[in-house]
Parts: sequence; structure tokens; C-alpha cells
Amino acid sequence: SSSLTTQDFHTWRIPVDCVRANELCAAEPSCSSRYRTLRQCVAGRDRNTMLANKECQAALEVLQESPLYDCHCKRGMKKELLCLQIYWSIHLGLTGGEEFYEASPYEPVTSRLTDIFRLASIVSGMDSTANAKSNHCLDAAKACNLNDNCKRLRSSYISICNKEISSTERCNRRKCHKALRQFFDRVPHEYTYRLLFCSCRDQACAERRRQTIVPHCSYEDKEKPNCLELRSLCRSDPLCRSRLADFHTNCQASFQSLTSCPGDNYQACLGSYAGLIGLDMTPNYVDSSTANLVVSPSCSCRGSGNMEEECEKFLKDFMENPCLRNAIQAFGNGTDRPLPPIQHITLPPKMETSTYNANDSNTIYDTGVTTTSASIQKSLTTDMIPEQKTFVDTKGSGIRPSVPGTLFALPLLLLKVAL
Amino acid sequence: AKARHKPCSLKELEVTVSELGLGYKSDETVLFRYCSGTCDSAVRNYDLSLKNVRSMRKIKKEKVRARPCCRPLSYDDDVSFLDAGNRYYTVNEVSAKECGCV
Amino acid sequence: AKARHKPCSLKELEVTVSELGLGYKSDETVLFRYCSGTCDSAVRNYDLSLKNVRSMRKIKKEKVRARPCCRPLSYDDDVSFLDAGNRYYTVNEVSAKECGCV
Amino acid sequence: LYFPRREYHENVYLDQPSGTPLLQIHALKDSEEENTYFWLCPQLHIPRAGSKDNLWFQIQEKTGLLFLNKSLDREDFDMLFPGISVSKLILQVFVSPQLFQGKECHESYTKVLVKLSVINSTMPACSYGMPSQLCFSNMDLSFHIKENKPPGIFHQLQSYPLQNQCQNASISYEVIADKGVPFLYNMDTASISVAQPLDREEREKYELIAKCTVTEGSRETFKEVPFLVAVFDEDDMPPFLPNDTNTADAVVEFSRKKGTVIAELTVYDADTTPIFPIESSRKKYTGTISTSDPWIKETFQVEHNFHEILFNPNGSQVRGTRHEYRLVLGKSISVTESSSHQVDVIVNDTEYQGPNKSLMLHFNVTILPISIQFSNVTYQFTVNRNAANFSQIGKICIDNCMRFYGVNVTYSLQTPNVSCYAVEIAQGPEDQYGTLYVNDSAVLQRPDCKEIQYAVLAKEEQSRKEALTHVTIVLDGSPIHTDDGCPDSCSMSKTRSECEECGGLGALMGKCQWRQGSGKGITTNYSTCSPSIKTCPDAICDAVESRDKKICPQDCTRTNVVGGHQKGLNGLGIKAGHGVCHCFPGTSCYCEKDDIREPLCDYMCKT
Repeated sequence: SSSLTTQDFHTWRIPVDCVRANELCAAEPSCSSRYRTLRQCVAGRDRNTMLANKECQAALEVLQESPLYDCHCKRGMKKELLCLQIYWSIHLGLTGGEEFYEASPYEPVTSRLTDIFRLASIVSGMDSTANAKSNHCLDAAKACNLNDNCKRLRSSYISICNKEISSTERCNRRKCHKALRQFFDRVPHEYTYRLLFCSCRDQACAERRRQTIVPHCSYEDKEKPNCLELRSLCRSDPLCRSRLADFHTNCQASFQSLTSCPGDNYQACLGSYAGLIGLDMTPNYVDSSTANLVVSPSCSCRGSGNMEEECEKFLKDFMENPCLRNAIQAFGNGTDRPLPPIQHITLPPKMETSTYNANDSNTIYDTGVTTTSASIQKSLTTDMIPEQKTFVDTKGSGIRPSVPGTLFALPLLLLKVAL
Repeated sequence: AKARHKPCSLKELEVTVSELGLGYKSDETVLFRYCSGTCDSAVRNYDLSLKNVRSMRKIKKEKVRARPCCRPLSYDDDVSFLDAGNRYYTVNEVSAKECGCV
Repeated sequence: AKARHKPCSLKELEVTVSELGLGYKSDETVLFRYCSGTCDSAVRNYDLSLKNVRSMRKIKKEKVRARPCCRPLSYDDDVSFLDAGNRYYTVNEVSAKECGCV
Repeated sequence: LYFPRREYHENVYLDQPSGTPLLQIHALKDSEEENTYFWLCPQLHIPRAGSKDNLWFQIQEKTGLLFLNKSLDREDFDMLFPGISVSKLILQVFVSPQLFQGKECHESYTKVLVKLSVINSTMPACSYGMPSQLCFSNMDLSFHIKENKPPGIFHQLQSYPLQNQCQNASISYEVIADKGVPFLYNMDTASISVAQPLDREEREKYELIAKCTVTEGSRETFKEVPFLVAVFDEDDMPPFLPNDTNTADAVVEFSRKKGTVIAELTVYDADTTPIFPIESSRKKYTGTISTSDPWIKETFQVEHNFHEILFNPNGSQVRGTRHEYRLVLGKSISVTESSSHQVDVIVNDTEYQGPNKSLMLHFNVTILPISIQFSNVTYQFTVNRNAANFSQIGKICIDNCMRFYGVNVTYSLQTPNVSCYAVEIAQGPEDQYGTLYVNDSAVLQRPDCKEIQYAVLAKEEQSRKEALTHVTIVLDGSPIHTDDGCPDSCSMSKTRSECEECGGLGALMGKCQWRQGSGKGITTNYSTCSPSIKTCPDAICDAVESRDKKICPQDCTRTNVVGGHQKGLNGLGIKAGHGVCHCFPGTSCYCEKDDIREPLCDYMCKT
């Protein structure tokens, strides 16, 4: 069979969407046969062993030169689902197995949300006295009700989600989710974001905001599933998997940017968050408090066994994510400019770290604290872990004694450590 | 023409759901469209005949209408809203979409 | 509720052309069908809302109707006759074919 | 052997000399006598690019020290990361008690991932303030240690990049911890070890602080980061009974339907039981009925649910599991069945290897028979002669019928040999009783009919047991003239006067009854005209009401409801309404406040 010359492939290397890339590859015998091979490689249970075998390696090599290699998809494109299925079929071959953070299949959102923020600022910047009292979420509902398309699609999901089926079956969640997805896909952001991310000063407004997605049908469960179970359910559906990857890509807190958002792009984060609504991983405000803004999928980390750390890390990306929180607050306050970063240390200080790119699996959230000697003793011992003291090795090389927490530095009997 | 004699047409008004007076308590604002105006230009032979036949007492104790009405020919989509008790409601056929003389 | 007013329905009457009162003089008899009865069971949220919005004076000096009308939805075919002066005439939309509440 | 972390992170610069140490990887033993051999998978993986042969990195088989085997230069970089923005590669490090034979990177080996960020520049010289930045490599210092395993070193605080970059900086580390924590810190090697086998059921989290002190000239800088250790659970605890109750008594009497929970016992386990993935968790604990009696096997089943709970051994909080074992009827029980059984259930913690891995639960079950009988030999009901058709006279019910669940009793009237036959009986699919109602109101008006006797037969479907009683219907009151102008449904009236001057289907006293509502807005207590306020509206479209849409549309309508309202369950009837609710049965219903006096006719609506 004629193998593709690098020259032919380069003409292909302009990034195309995965549906188009698949068509181009299908039209090329060498590429289509390798792609078929790769799909068998990733289909097996023991994917890594398969990927290590020569034939799979060869298939990967060829496909790396084909348009399938860095194809992407667009939110709301025609055949979006097919595009995503193709993306994941090749992506599973390119990654070393299930990662904590997966790369988003969607093209990066370059356009900023300025016009939407400007609209939000017009609303929030109105006569400040009126604005102080006004309920922004109620105004958002008004704006929607006065727009035929928004009104129709909002009423459609509300009536479906609100329809009681029987005393045991509260509603048809699948239909409700579908209607919610249609609303967020087909109604312009300036209406949907205002309903979802309006800023609130009082509890009634915050409760209206929480009710936006009709949570008793689309979100609440009799018993919350474990978040890792919910994640694996989500990752079994290409659409949910893609939107979750997109959320992780665009909302993962990064400490190199003032806004805590990758590329300081609030729109990308808000868009990814809204993209999860109507799927298994539907997130929502956890309460109607105006003090702190906490969102979460409907799951908990109870029953995580030895995977509690991974579960809590997954949940933290929703519940304690400065990028997501800043993005929502920024939209609510109608400003695209980053807010002064919120200076509060909730956990013991960690070292500031540069963020890896989208699929780094290890990001530390809090700003690290490097201070000169005097102050750290106080901060550590008083408010961090009150009952702890600096540890000193009484026998070891000259370190200050400290009571009571002593970790003896006995020369270890077990292990000789070569330095 | 004086407001009273304008031809039948579609008008609109922004009102809160509570102001609709259906019993729902909600500050959400909705667009209320209604039909207003006269149907003088839509009178038919039927109307003239009915008026005469009735005046000749050939129709008694019956509720008949011998003039066209300016009424909605179709209605807007349902409207849904969150009420003051944080309960969602959906109401149909509140707002007119198209008016005509019938 | 006393059924003083029956629901909107099609009624018929035999009258002469002259009795139609359209000005034609002819003893020919025609079947005159008309709509009669109430439309209570056809009231919509639109009607209740219009009634309330009007009562709150949000609509003033406008000709609006906050109740459905019992009116023809379609008309019988044209009627032709020989008048007293031996002249033929044809008249349209005299008699109702189907009634409804609008 | 196992790794105390899931992955390591480190930076690599271009042109670092071969032999440069990068990262110290540790493995902990499952048993004392295990040897430790590290091995690096020959392929490295580049996210979004797939696998490539690893020419640059190697690991010391005995010590786990990862080092540069070959310097990584610009050319290598361009070959590894052609047009890829994210220059990161992933190594797989395996560990095994035996020497590695083949060179296949098998899933079966214990593995840890090493994620290296390859910086596209040579290592910058050590500058002022840099050491404190490099005190700790850029990864979370959180580790996991299996309980009940031998001691060993699991981390070295000192970071090799810092050593490589700032050889003459003065840096020291220490660890701050609660008193009595089972960890040791070696100042010379800056390594931390677990000093003894841990017991997760005692404590499952340790929050220490790693502190780095950097002295640069006169300036001393501290850096502190949390150092977290989670203790991994092992199934090392047997099931146990809270306050030693392993016996429960159960009586099966009126609830005899398949699926009825008749008793429950709780079993605790100090170990965790993860609910993810749910399938494998469910199989960890089994509960099987231990019997050779086929009848018991067929009649009873065990349902098992479990939840995570918190134990508090000496002040710390530790997760455990509460298992609920419910004895459930595996089939519906005949009303005649009368017997006693001891049902033993063996609960088995399949993953626990020690003694007492299973325990026995005892359910003492007593099944009582149910008598199908009427407590009275005769029943008497008085019916007004003006009662309309579908008026509900009363309910017929054998003893305890309202407590039955899974017992199907049907009621029927034996046709009396009298001409005054005016009553029928109705029973809904879920009803345990029969409802007597008028089905020929003309008979009630006949003077010759004063008292009518019926025989009512109650039959239990499964056992075919029957019971008979006699019902006497006494006709009372004198017929009153009914206004023929009245509608045949009470629901059509909008005012008290209209309502009470007319009758309608189901009107027990011949006249409709006005229910005056109260409350504002949309309320369940709306005003309406009803055939009998006792049964309509009550948010139940009962067996009689469902026979004709004109009887009680307030409970049964599926038509459009205009005005402020809230529909009943699955769209049936009007659960709540605004002001007065009235209906045109089969067409529409209305709920509206009628306090807006509509001018009968002003200049605007001349007809």
C-alpha cells in the first residue's frame, strides 16, 4: 500500500474538525487502515498493554501525521456528538490511560466575553441606587420573558422539569436534561448567563438563582452518588466526558494569572460550566447564601474508601475553585477585568507553583507564603495548627528543642539513604 | 382616529405576573399582548341580517352577537415563571399573538 | 348554574329575503343559520388577564373585549333569488355554516 | 510492594549532564522479607502524541533514584515535542520483589507515574532567593501508607533540582507534627519514614508540616508546606454487632405482599466499604439465608444496604461501615398461612481473612392468619330519597381491611329479589374496601321503596375465602322538586346560591354543597361547588368519581384549567386554585377571583 508522504500530510496539517479529519483519513487507505487498527487497540480491556504492541505503535505513528492527530470540535457544531466520538477514539490512544484531567476536545475559546460583560455591566451599572435594591436575577428573568426565543425555551424546560409523574417518580429527568441543554445551546449567552450567574445581595435572589435549573428534577437525588462513580458515569458518555474535560481545561485554577483562570479568560470558564448543565455532571449552587458562592455537582465523597483524596480533589475543582468563583462574580458584577485576588488562607500555606498546561494533574490552589523568619513561627503555631510546635531532634544536629510534637531523627535502622 | 375607533390590532404591555390577576404571586415581568380596536370594516351580510331578524322578534331570549369581535386569532407560547414561594408555574394562552375581527 | 344560556351553537330559521332586511324585496324563503349561546367554557387566561389588567386601569380608552364571542367560523355558500322586480340577485356571507367561541 | 504516591512531578532542563539525579522514588513493603527492585518502562509517553522510546532517563534498580542517563538537548526536544505547546512527558516506574524478566510494561506490575516537565532552556544559574523557591519540588506532599505494613522510608524532602542548581546554598529541613505520631525524620538524609505498622481503624489521617530553612548570607527564610499522610484501609476487621443484637422478631399479619420488609438487623464493620465502583462494593459483603427448607428459601429474601459512618476511637474520626440486613417477603403470603420460623442469615465479609469473618443473624418470624369476616352481621345506611346517581352512601370493609397490604379482597352485591334495586358497589384497583353508591336514583323516589336489603359478599382472591354480610338501605326524606334548569354537574356553579339551589351527579342530599375556601393566592382550600364535600374535592379521583367526568372534575379533570391553579398528581384534577374553581366537565375548568364586577355592558361592548 502506498504510504503517505510527509508532504501530503502537511497539506492536511491545517487543524480541521474531527468529522472532516475522519473523512480525509477515510479517503486515504493507509490512514483509514491504521485508524481501524488503533480503534481495536483502544477497545480492548487492557489498553496499555495493547498500546505497547508494535502494530498499535505503528498505527499511532502514522495517525500522528494525519489530520486526526490534532483535530478538535466546536460547541454547537453540526454533528458535534460524532465529532466528539471520533476525538475520544483517537485521544484514548494518545494518552497513557485515564487521566485526572483530560484535554478538552473543543477548540479553545479565544473571543472574550466583553460584550456580555458589558451588557451585564450596563445592567449592574444602572442608577446605582436602583441597582442596589434591584434583584438582578429577577431582571434576568424579565429580559428572558421579553425575548420570544428565550421565553419559549425557558418555558419549555420549566414545564418539562416541573411535571410530576407519580408519587414515586418526581419527574422525567432525562427529558428535563434534554430541554435544559436545548435552552443553554440555543438561547444567546446574554440571556442564559444572566439567569445563571446573576449577582445577589439577598437570600431571595440567591434562591431564585439556585432554582434556575429546576434542581428538584435536574439535580437533586434521594441519595447522592459518590463523585468518582458520577465521574465514571459521565466519562462513559462522549458528550458529558467532553464537557467535563472542557470545564477542567477552562476553569482549572491557575496561579500564574491574576484572575486564577487559564489565560484570564472568564468566558471560557463560564461557557464550560454552563456546558455541563443537562448532563450527568449537572452542577448547581449548593445553597442560597450570598456570603459565599459554592457550586457543586450532585455527589459526595462518602464511601470513597482509599480513593478519598482523589474524590475530594475532584469535588474541590467545583466547590473551592477561585477561577470559577471569580468568573461568576465578575460576570455578576459586570466586569471583565479581574477582581483583586481574594486574600484568605483557608489551608496551611503551600508553595506557589507554576501551573502545568491543561492536563496537569497536580495543581495547588492557595497562594504560597514565603516570609522572613520572625513572622512564620507565629502564623504556623497560632492559627494554623494551634496545638503543634516546631519539632526539634534532641540528639540530631543542633535543631531547637520544641515541645510537645517531637519526631525523633534516630539514625534509621532500616534504610541507608545515599545522599 | 380616536383611540376608541382605531381598527382591531395587537397591542402590548409589560406587566408583572401578579398584575395578571390570575392568583399567582410573582414579580417576574412578562409581555402581555392583547387585541384592541373596532371591527366596523368587517361587518358582513350575516350581521346586518341577524340584527334585522332579531329586531323583528324572530329570535327571542337568545344570546346572539350581530357584530364582529376584535379577538385573538392565535396565542403566544406558554409562559413559565418562579413564584414568590419558589415554585415554578406554567400558564398557557395568556398573551395574544395575532388579532382579527371574527 | 342555571342553563339560561345554552353553549354557543348553530341555529336556523326560515325567513323571506325581504325579512333579511338587506333592502331586497323578494318573497323567496331562505334558510338563515346563525350562532347563539354563551362562551363561558371557552374563557382563557387571556380573558381573565385582560379583565384584571383593564380593571387596574393599565388599559384606558381602548375598545377591548375580555370575553370570547359566539360567532360564525365559516359561512354558507352564496344565496341567489328573483326579486319582486324580476331581477336576479346573489348575496354572500348571509348564513353561518359553523359556529365557535373566539 | 506499593508506592506511597500515585504520581511524582519534576522539572528537567535542556543539556543537564548525564548522571544528573532527578528524583528519589520510594516504595514501601507489604511484608518484611520483600526485596525491592525498581524498573523503568522503556517507552515514555507524551500526552496527545503517544509513546516513544525512552533514551534519556534511567532508574537505579535498588535505590529508586531516577537520573538522566543521557543529556536531553535541543534536537531531542524538537524531536520529542514537534509543534506541541505542552512539553510534558510521562514515565512509568514499576516495582517488584523479583527482578524484572521481560521488558513489557505490563499493567500487572505495581506502577507509579513520573510526570516530567521538560523546560525548553538550560538550567538557570542559582540566583538570590531561588533556593527558597526550590525548597520543595512542585507537587503536593500528600502520601498514602497501607495499614498493617512494615516500616520504611517513603519520602525525601530534599529536592535534587535544588541541589543541582544551588550547590552551596545552606538549606535544612524539619517536620512539625502532633505528639506521638508514628513517623521518623532523618535530619541527615532529610527523609521521612513510617516507624511502625499503622492502624487505620485508630487514625486515618496525619497532617504534618514540612519546613525548609534557607540561609543566604545574613538572611534566613522559612518555607512551610502541608505534609499529609492518608492511611489506606485493608480489610483487617471482622463484622461485629452493635450491642450484640443478632436476633430480631418479626410478625407477618396484615402486610403480606411480596417485597414487604418484615425485620432489619444492623452489622458494623470498622473497615471502609467504598461505594465506587458500586458493583464490586456490593459483592464485598454477602448475606445469605442459611436453610435447607425450600419453603423458607422461596418465602424470604435478604436485602443488603450499606452506608459509610464515622467511628471516634480516642478522639480522632475514622470512617467505617454500617450494613443493614432486611428480611423481605419473597412472595405474597396466603391469608390462611399460620406458622413460625427461625430464619438464619449468614453475613460474610468476603475480603476479610481473619477469624470470625462471618456471623449469624436470627430472625424469629411468626406468620399469623387473617380472618376474612365482617365484624357485624348487618350494616345499615340511611339514604336521602333525593340522592342523585353516583352519590356515595358508605364504605363496606371486612375486619382490618384498611391495614391490609398484599391481600386482595373484592366486594360484590348479591342481586336482591326486590324491585327496589338502586345501589351498586365500586372498588378502585388499590382499594381494600367497597364503596356503596346510588346507581338508579329514580328508584329512591318511589314511595313503595322504603328499606332495601342487600347481601354483600367479600371474597379473598388467593384463598377463595369468603364472608357475607347484609346491608340495609333505609330511604329517608321526601322527594323535592328539582329545577330542570339546573346543570347535571355541581362543579358548574360559580356561586353559593347557584350551587345550593341545584343538584348534580353524586349529590348525596339531592342538592350540591358549597365549600367556602379561605386563604389567599393559590390554595388547596379553594371555593367550589361539590356533590359532597366529604369526598370532593379531596385530591383523590376515587372509584365512584372516576365513573363519570361530571361527578367531581375537581378531583378527576384532565382538561385545561384556566386561571391560577396547580394540577394534582400526574396532571389529574385541581390540587390548588385561586378564588372559586368551577368546571365545564369535559371542556375546561376555571379558577378565578370574581371580585372584579364586570360592567354588564358599557359603551364598549354593545352587542
